[in-house]
Amino acid sequence: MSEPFERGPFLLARADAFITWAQKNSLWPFGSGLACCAIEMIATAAARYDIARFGMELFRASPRQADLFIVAGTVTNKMAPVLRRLWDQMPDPKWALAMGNCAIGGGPFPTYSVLQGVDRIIPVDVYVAGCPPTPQGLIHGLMTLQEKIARSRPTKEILDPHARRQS
Amino acid sequence: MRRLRRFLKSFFLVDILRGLAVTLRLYFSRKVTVEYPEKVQEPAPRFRGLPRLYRDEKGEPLCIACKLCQRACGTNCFDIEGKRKEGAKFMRPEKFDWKLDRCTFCGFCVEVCPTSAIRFSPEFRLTGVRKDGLLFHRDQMYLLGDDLQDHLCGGCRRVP
Amino acid sequence: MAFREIDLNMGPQHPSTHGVLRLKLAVDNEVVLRVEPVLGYLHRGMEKLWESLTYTQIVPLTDRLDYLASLSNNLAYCLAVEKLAGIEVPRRARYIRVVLAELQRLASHLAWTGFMANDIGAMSVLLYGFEAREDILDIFEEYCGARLTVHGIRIGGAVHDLDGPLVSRIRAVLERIPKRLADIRSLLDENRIWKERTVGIGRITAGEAIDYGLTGPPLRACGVAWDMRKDIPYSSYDDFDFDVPLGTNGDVYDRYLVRLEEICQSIRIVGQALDGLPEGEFKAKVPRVLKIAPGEAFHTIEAPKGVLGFTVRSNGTDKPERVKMKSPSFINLQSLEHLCQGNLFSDVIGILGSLDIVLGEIDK
Amino acid sequence: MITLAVFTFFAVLAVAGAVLVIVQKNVMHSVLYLAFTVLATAGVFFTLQAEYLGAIQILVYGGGIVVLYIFVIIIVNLKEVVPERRSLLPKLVLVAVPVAVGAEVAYLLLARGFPVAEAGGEGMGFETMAETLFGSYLFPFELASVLLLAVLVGAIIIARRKLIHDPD
Amino acid sequence: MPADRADQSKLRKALDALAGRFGDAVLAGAADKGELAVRLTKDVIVPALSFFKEELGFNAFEDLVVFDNLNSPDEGGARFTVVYRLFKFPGAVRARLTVEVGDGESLPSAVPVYRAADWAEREAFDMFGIPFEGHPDLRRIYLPDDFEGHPLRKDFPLAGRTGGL
Amino acid sequence: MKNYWYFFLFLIVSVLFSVGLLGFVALIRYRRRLVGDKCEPYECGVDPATPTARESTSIRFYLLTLVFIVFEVETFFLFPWAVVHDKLGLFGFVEVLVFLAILLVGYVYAWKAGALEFRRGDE
Amino acid sequence: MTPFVADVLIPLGKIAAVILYPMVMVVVMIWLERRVVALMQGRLGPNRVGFQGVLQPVADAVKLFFKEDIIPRQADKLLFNISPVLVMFSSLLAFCFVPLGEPVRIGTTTLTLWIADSPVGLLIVLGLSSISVFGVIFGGWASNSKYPLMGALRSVIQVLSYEIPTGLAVLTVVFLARSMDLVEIVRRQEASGVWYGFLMPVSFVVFWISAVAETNRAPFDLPEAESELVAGYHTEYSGMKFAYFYMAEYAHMVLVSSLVVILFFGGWLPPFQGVKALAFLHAVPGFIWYLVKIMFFLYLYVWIRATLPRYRFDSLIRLVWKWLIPLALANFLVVALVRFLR
Repeated sequence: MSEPFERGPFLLARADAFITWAQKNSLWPFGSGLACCAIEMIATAAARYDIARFGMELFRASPRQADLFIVAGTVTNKMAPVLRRLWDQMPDPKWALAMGNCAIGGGPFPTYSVLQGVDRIIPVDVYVAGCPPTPQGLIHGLMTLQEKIARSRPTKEILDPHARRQS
Repeated sequence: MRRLRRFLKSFFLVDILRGLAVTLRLYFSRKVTVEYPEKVQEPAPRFRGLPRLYRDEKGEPLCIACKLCQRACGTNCFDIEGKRKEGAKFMRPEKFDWKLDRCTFCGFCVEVCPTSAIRFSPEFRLTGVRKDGLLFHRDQMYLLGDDLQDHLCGGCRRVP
Repeated sequence: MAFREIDLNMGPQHPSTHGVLRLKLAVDNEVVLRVEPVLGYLHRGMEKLWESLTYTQIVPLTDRLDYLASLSNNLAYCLAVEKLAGIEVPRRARYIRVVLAELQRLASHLAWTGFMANDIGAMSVLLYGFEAREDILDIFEEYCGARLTVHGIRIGGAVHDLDGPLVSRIRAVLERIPKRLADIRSLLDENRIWKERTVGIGRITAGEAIDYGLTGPPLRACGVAWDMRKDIPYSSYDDFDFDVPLGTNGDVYDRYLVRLEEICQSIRIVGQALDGLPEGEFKAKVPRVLKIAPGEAFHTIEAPKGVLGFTVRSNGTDKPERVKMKSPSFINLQSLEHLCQGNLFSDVIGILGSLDIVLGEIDK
Repeated sequence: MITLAVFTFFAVLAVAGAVLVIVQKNVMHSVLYLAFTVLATAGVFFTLQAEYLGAIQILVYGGGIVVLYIFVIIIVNLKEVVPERRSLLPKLVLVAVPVAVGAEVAYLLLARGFPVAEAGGEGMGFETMAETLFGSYLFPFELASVLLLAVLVGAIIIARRKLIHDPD
Repeated sequence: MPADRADQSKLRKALDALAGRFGDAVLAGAADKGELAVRLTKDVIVPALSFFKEELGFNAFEDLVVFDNLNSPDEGGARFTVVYRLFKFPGAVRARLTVEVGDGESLPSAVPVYRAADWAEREAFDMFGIPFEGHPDLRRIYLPDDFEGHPLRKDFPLAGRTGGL
Repeated sequence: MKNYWYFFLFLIVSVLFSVGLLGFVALIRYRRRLVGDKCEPYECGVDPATPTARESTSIRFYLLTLVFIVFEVETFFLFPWAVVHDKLGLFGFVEVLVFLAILLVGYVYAWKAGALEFRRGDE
Repeated sequence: MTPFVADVLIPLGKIAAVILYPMVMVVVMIWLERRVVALMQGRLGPNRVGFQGVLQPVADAVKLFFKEDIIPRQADKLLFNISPVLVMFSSLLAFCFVPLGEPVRIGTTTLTLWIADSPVGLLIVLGLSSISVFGVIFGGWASNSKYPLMGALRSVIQVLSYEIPTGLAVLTVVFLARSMDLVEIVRRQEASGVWYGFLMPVSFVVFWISAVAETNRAPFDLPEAESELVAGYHTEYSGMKFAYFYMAEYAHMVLVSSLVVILFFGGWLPPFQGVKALAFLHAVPGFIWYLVKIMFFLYLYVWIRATLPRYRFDSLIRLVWKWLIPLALANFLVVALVRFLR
C-alpha cells in the first residue's frame, strides 16, 4: 500500500468506507484445509477462539460464496493447479491469506513435490507465519487483513472502465 | 413390554428431547471464548513463539556465533557469519539471518545454544503483508513486542 | 429401476474429505457404485527429506505426519530409533511417554468425534469435541510449548519432566473430560438420526478386516482384540490395567462406540501412570550427534488411528539410510471401496469419517 | 373494470406462455414457460372467483406435474429438439387442426355470445362447490379415486417392467 | 523365559517347514524373539507368501519396504531390497521376507495373496519404479502421472529434477 | 372482489422488488472479470469428470413424483369436505372413508412395490 | 376517501410493509441464528458489528451486494438468472394472504392487517410457497454442475413429499375450524377457547416436522448438506443471487412459523384467554403476541439445528412415506371420528 492516498470525491470516500466496513466484517472464509494448519484453523473457529465474533464463521464449502481464501497447509505441486482453479472460481472481491510456513514458502519441505510458496500461484494478501500459527496468531492475521481491506478503495475498482467485462 | 417401552420412547421423541435439553442447558452455561484482541490467552511459559536473540543485563549480545544452532536446525533456517573484533573475548555474529518461513519451531536451536542467546519469545503474532518481512536479519532478531510487530507487518502500520 | 452411472469427483477440495483426499465416485444419483481414492495431494516427499536429516532432526518432522496425534508419531519413530541404537529409556521417561501418548489419543479421538459428527450434520458436537480437546492442548502447551505439532518426545526420553503443577493440572482436565463426553453421548448415542446414519453402515466382518489389513478402532469394532499395547507392549504399557474395547458389528456405530470407550480407557491409563510415576531420569543420555551402526529396526505402536510403525535403516553415519513409515490411515483407507459398496452417497462421508484418516500420514 | 384488467393480464400471460412453450427449442425453457402458463391460469381462476380451483392448479400442476415433466426431461436427457423433415400431410394436419378449432370457437362466440354463468355472492362459490361435489357429484368423486389408483398402479408397473428388462 | 523358548522352537519349526517346501530358494532364515526373518529368491516370493498365509497363519500384511542399495551395496548386490512384513494375529508374531531386485527387474505381485498389498505395491512402484507383475492397477499413487523419475531412488535429487517449482 | 386486485398489486410489486433489487445490484457490484478457470463448473477443484452434468437422475425421482401427485390430489380433494362436513353429516364421512380406502389400496401397493424406497438393496 | 386512495395507495403502503416485514425478519433471524447457535456451542457468535453484532446480517448483505456475479460456462443463462428471482418472489408472494393481526381502527376507517383474504387462503399460501421448487430445480439444472443438480433433485423430492403430511395435518385444522380462511381460523380458535395445537398435538408435530423439512432446514437440510453436496443447489451461485436463495430460505421459515402460529397457536390471541386473573395480558397488542410466538418457533428452528444430526436421503423418504403420512392419515381419521361421535 505504497501509493499515495488520493483525495477522491467526498461521496466516493464515504461509499468506500461503507463498502469496506461491510467487506471486512463479513469475510466468509473458504474452508480449504490442506494439512496441519487446517486443524488450527478449525480450532480458531471452535469455541475457545471463535472467529464468529468477527462474522467469519461461515466457512463456505463452495468458492463461489467465499471472500477469503485461507491457504492452510502445505501446497504440493499436485495440489497447486487445484488451488489456482479454486482461487479463480471465487468471485471478486476476494482475498487470500497464507497460513503457516508451508503455504508461505514451502516451510520445512524443500522437496521435489512441494510448491515453495503459494504466492507463486495466487496473490497473497497476508502471510501468517508459524508452524502452525496459533489460533490467536491467525486471528491477528485476520485483523491485519481487515485493516488492509479498510484501506482499499472498492469504488475505484467498481467504476474503473478497464475492469469491465473482458471476454 | 420392552418393545412397548422402546416404541413409546421413540414415539414421544425421547432421544431428541434429551438432545434438545443438553443444548438448552449449554445455551445458559458459561462461555469459554477468549475475546482475543481485548483479552489475550497468555502463552504458557514454555511457549515456543518467535525465537530471537537476547542480550545480557549489560546489553551485550550473548551470541558468540558458534553456529551450533545452524548445525542443529533441520530446516536450514540460519545463515550465520561470525567475526572476532580486535581484542574481544568472543566472536560476535556479523550476519545472523534467520528465515521464519522455514522454521518448524522445534526448539533444537534453543536447546543447543551454549550461551542461551537464542530463546523462544512468547510472540505468537507473526503476520506480514510482504514475504520479505519473513527473513530476519541480525538486528531484527533483537526486537520484541510492538517493535517487532512493526517489522513483521512490513510497513503496514495500524491505522490509528 | 434404471440406473445410470455418473462419474463424480469428491475432493481434493471438499468439506468432508478430511483434507485433500480425492474420491472418484461412480454414482447412480444417490447410490455409490465405485469409489476410487486418489492420493498424493499432500505428498510432501517426507521420506526423501528424512534421508538428508540426522536422526534427531527427523523427530519434529514426524509431528507433521498425523497432525492430529503428533506425539504418537514422535513416540513410534523414537522407539524405532532406540531399538536400532540400543538405547535404554529410563522408567520415568517411559511413564511420561505413556501419559503424553494417551493424552494425545484423547485429543485425537475427541477431534475425531467432532469431525465425524460434523460430517453427519451434528455441528455442535464438533465444537464440544474441540472444546474438550482444547484443554488437552493446553496441557501440551504447558508441557512443551506447542499445541499441535508438539515435538514432545525425543530420542532417549521426553523433552521435559512432568512436574507437580502439571500433574495436578492433567488430573483436573481428566476430570472435566467425562462431563463433556456425557454431553456428547446424550446428543448422539440414542439419537434416532445418528443411529440411522451409523448402525449397519459400512459393515465389515472380522475376516475381511484382517484381510484388508485394517488396524485400530475400525478393526476392534469388528471384535478383533488386536491392540499393540497388549500384544507387543512397549513403553511399560504392561504396567497398566486397561481394557481393549471391542465392538461386534464392525459398522460405523461400533467404531464410534469403540473410540468413545477408548477415551475412557485412556483416562484410566493416564490416571494410573500419574499415580505410579516413578522417580528417576526423564531422559537417557544420548549423544548429540547420534551415529548408529548399519542395521535395521521396525517398531510399531498403537496410535489413535491404528498400528503405526517405523522402519529405520542406518548406515553408520548420523543420517538414516532410509526411514519408512507404516501409516495406519493408509492401510485403513484401502478398504473404503469395500465398505462403501452399495451404500448411498451420504454414507460415503460417514464411512470415510469413521475410518479416521489423516492425509498427512497417508500421503507422507 | 379492475377485475377485467386483472383477468386480461393473467389471460394474456397464460397465452403468451403457451405460445413460448411451443416455439422454444430448449426443452427446459419450454417447461419454464409452461410453469408460467400454469401459474397464470391459476391467476385467471382467481379472478373468476374459482379460488379453490386456482389453489389446486398451483399445488398439483405447479408443484407436481411440471416437476414431473422436468424429471422426464432430465431422465431422457433431451437437449434440443432437432426439427425433423416431415411430409406434407402431417404438416397440413398440424395447421388444419388449430385452424378448425379456432374457427369453431369463433363461430360459437358469434352465434351465441359469451356464455355467462350466474355469479354467486362473494365467497359463496367455494362452499357451494364443496356441497355440490360431495352431494350431486358423489359418484364421479369416488370414480376419481379409482382413477388415481389406476394411475399409481400403472406407473409403478411400467417402472418395474423397466427394472426387469434392465440388465443392471 | 520358558514361554519365549517355546515360541522360539515353534518359529524354528516353521522355518524348517519353509526350507523343506522351497529348498534352495530360501537363502537365509533366522528366528528371533517373536520375529521370523527369511531371505528368498524373488521368483518364489508369491508362493512363499501364500505359504505364510495359509499354512503358518500370518493373516495380516503389515508393510512393504523397499531399500535402495545404490550407496550401500550389501549382501546380494542387487539394486533394491524389498521387505515384506507379515503379522500373525492372535499370537503377535512377525515375519520379515526379503527379496533382492535389480534395477529394471520386476517382481510378482502379492495382491492375489494379500489384498492389503495393493497400495503398498503402488507406492513402491511410484517411489522406486519397481514394476509388480500381475498387479490389478499399477499406477503412480502419490505423484502426478506425468512425473519423471522415482523420487526415493538414491540418485534422485531432493529438490527434484527441475529444482522444485 | 377487491382481493384479487390486491393480490395482483402484490404480485406486481414483489416481482418488481425481486427483479429490481437484482438489477440495482447489477449496477453497483464488481464487474465481471472472466479470467482463468473462473467459469468452470465447480467440482471440488478438478476438471469435471464428465463434460455435462445434466444427465444424472434415476427413475425413482419420477416415480416418487407420480405417487406424490396422486396423494396431493387426494389430500386436497378432502379440503372442501373438511369445510362443509357439518352440512354433509355422517354420510359425507362414509363417502370420504370409501375414497380414502380406495387410495389406501394404492398406497399399500406402492409400498409393497418398493416405490417408496430409495435404497438399491431393498428390491 | 377517494377510490384511488382506498384501492391503490393504502394497498401499496400495506404491500410495502408486508414485503418489508419478511425482509426485516430475515435480518433478525440471521443474527438470531448465528448468535443462538454460537451460544449453544459454548461460544459467543457475532458480537463486534453494532450492539451485540446486530448489524452482522447487514454487513453480510452489503458485502454480497458488491460481490461479482459468476455464470458458469455452459450454464443455461436464462434459467440460471431467473431461478433466484423465482425463489425469492415465491417466498414473498405467500405473505400476501398471511394476516398479521386483527383489523385496526384508525379514525373512521378500518385497516386490515392483511393484503388479501380468501376463503381458501390457506391452500393458496401452501401452493404459493411451493412454487419455489421451480427456482430450486431450474437453478440446479441450469448450473451444469453435479452437486447443484443432485441438491436440486433431493430438494424437490423432499419438498414435494413433505407437502402431503403438511396437507393432512392442515386438513385436521380445517376440519375443526370449518374454514380455510386464515383470519377465520384464528377467530374460531378464539371462540372455542382452546388452541388447536393443544387440541391436536399430533397434527402440530406432524406439521412442524414437515414444515422443517419443507424449508430445507436441519435435520432435513440435506439438499444443501455441506458435508456432502458442498452447498447443494446453490453451489454455483455467487453474490446477490446466492443472497436471494439465502434470504428466501429464511423468509420461508418466517412464513412457516407464521402459519404454525396461526393454525395451531392462536395467531395474535394472547395466552390464557379464559383466565380472568390474567386478563391484563390482553392489554398487550395482538401483533406483539403474534411476533413473540413467531420468534419462539424461529428459535425452535435454530435450537433443532444446533442439536440434531442430518438425515440421509433414503431415511428421509422413508420417514415421510412410511411414518408421517400414515400417522397423519390416522390422526385425521381419529379427529374426524371423535368429532362425529360427539
